[in-house]
Amino acid sequence: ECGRIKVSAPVVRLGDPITASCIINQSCSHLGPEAQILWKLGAELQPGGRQQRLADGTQESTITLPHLNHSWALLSCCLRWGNSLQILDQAELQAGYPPATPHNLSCLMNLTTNSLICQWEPGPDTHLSTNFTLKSFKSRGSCQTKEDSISNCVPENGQSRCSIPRKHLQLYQHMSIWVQAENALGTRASPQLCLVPMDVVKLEPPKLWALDPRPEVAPPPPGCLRLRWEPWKPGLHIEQKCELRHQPRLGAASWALVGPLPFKTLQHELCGLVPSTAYALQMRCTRWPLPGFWSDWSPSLELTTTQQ
Amino acid sequence: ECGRIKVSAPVVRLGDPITASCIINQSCSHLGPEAQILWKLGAELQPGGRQQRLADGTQESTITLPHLNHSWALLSCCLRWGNSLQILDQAELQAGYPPATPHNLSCLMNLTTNSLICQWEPGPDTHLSTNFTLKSFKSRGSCQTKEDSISNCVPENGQSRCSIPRKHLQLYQHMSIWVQAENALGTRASPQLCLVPMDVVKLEPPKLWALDPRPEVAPPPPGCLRLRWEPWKPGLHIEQKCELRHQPRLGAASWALVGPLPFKTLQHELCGLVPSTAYALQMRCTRWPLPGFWSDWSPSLELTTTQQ
Amino acid sequence: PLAPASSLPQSFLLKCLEQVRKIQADGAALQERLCATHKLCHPEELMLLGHALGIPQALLSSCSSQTLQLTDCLSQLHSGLLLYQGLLQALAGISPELAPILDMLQLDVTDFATNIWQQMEDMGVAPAVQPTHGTIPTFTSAFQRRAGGVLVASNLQSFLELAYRVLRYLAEP
Repeated sequence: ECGRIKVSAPVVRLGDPITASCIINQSCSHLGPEAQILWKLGAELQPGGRQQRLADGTQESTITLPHLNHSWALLSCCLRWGNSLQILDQAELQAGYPPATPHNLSCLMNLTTNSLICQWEPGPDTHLSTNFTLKSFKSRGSCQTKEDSISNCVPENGQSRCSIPRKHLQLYQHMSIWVQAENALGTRASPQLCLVPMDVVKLEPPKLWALDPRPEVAPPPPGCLRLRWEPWKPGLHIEQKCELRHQPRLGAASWALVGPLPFKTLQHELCGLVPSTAYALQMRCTRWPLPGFWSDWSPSLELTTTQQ
Repeated sequence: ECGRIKVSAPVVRLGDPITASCIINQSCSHLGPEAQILWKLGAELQPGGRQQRLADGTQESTITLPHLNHSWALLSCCLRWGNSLQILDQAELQAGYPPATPHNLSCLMNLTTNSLICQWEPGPDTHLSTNFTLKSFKSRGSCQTKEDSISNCVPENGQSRCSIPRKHLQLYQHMSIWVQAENALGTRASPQLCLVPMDVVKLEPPKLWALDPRPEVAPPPPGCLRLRWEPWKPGLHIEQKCELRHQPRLGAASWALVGPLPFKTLQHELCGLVPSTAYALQMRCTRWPLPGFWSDWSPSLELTTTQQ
Repeated sequence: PLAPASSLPQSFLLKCLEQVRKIQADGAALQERLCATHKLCHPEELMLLGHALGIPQALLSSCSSQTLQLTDCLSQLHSGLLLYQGLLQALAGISPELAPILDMLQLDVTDFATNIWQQMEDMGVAPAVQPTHGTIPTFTSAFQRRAGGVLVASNLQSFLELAYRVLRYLAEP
């Protein structure tokens, strides 16, 4: 081997110093006794190499770059040979920051994909390849004791979210969850969440329909609307309460809220509205009385109140 | 075990007979001495079961269905028990046809995906799960001798095409290729193709552009058009000839053909056209003088001839 | 020299010219990536390392138009391609971005070598046993594989330049 670079550390904090040494051995043919070792960072020659001849006849040059300000750079160990500068070895230098502590970790149980979807804020760019892993274990009560470990959840290429599949979950047991960020300069873990998957379930909203008039039923009185809704299939086994909101389609009136509506009634007559006026109606539901998150509001249903 | 069905063959030709036997052993508790074994095909009771008591005290019933006309059916062996009919075992019967000989096998060398893409006609539906495999081996001359085998190409779910990747190919050597179809009732192989991958290359057409007028160059005479083309990058190393076709954009005149154009000239002046008329121009190329397939025609370039 | 064209089929020569152009394009792509990604753009900067690593070069002395010996030329062309096949193989693990280009280059060089060998067999001038690529240096670090890649690609381009000239000369009607 002609030349070999050794660096104090392949990755340093941005702006920190880095020291490298390059040893040229005699087998590097055509070498004059006083071959001068030169250093290049990227394409620029770097002064300040300290060269010495070692006992075994090899030449060693050492250089300290006071501040490595590039997140990636190539350090070359060169020799002047005739009127050319020969590259004998190259080292890839990396500089960046240890990971920040991931924060704002939140999780939702998604009954469509049957998985617990967690997301977090990764923190500022570290300029280094940083791996995030969602770690968790099954527990009891306030997650003080670890019962069964759950396999790590590795997000897809660089995403700040991960889905723990149903087969790793006990939906009605406590589990402790946190995110670990790791790069060459360190590891940081987010605060731990202690949750029960079903208690963070987020449902999909019901489907709203106009209630079809039926001969045997009197038409709705003026200023009233009749609507029905179809609950979201995957949430049928979950007791829920719902809320309805309405606003005139035209004008700037804000939403008026009606609820809670027991979700099993599946239909409702809304009165006290302005007659022969078009209204936009939306509904959302949440697991209740057991804990859960409100669904998003359903798409709008447009109905017009009966005339005076 | 209460009852066990055995069938003469799990898969038969559509319309062929099928024979099954069902053995009920004594351990099937609560059995009266003359327990009657009944057969059901799907939901329908099937008469004609011949029952006998075997030496070891077990009861056996045998039935022959003269024509199995369903490609898939469930045969159940049942026992009358009180006033219910108890199912003791079930067998899945399948009927269909042996594969037809795959035909119209053709292959193209695709330089974008760097693979040899072959397709074929699978023949009529056999009603049975039929696997198609593209088989090939490297050879010489007229593919009489097999030199190196090439791993089988299994099409993606049910497609009648398969791509042999570059790493399995020798682009300038003969190879023999055929398709094999196989199901429970037999195997058929298509006739063999003997080809050299590069000789079945199909190029992509060049990109057509108007030739930008340049001060130092006289404008095109009336009734003329100047165009240039950019050859398709992956085909740059291939000597080609090209053809140009044009037709007035309006009216029903058919395409007029100009060629062969040497593909390296990269530009052309077309004259003899109707002045101040909009024309649609298209170009295609093929490997030449070595064999290859014509590319598709390029998208149209619209140019208007200079005035009189 | 020998009337070259008579004993070599025109289609063989045209295929060879096509293959040389393809390998030149592959080689140029490798050189371009090595320069863009690893800032190793000039083989002249790596001569000393090349000597130390002992990267062999293939000769085409029997192919120069003054002293053209057709059989020896084909044989040297074939041996040279085997040498480059071996050198390219030794570069395996060069880097994830370069691996696809290196694989393609290797496949095309192997195809070209096979094409030449089969033509020699058809002409009855192929030796009984196919030669091997001889001693190949071992590259012990990622940098040596990249530097080796620059030197091998550069040598291969020179080799192909010579090959192209003689094939063109042979293909002249």
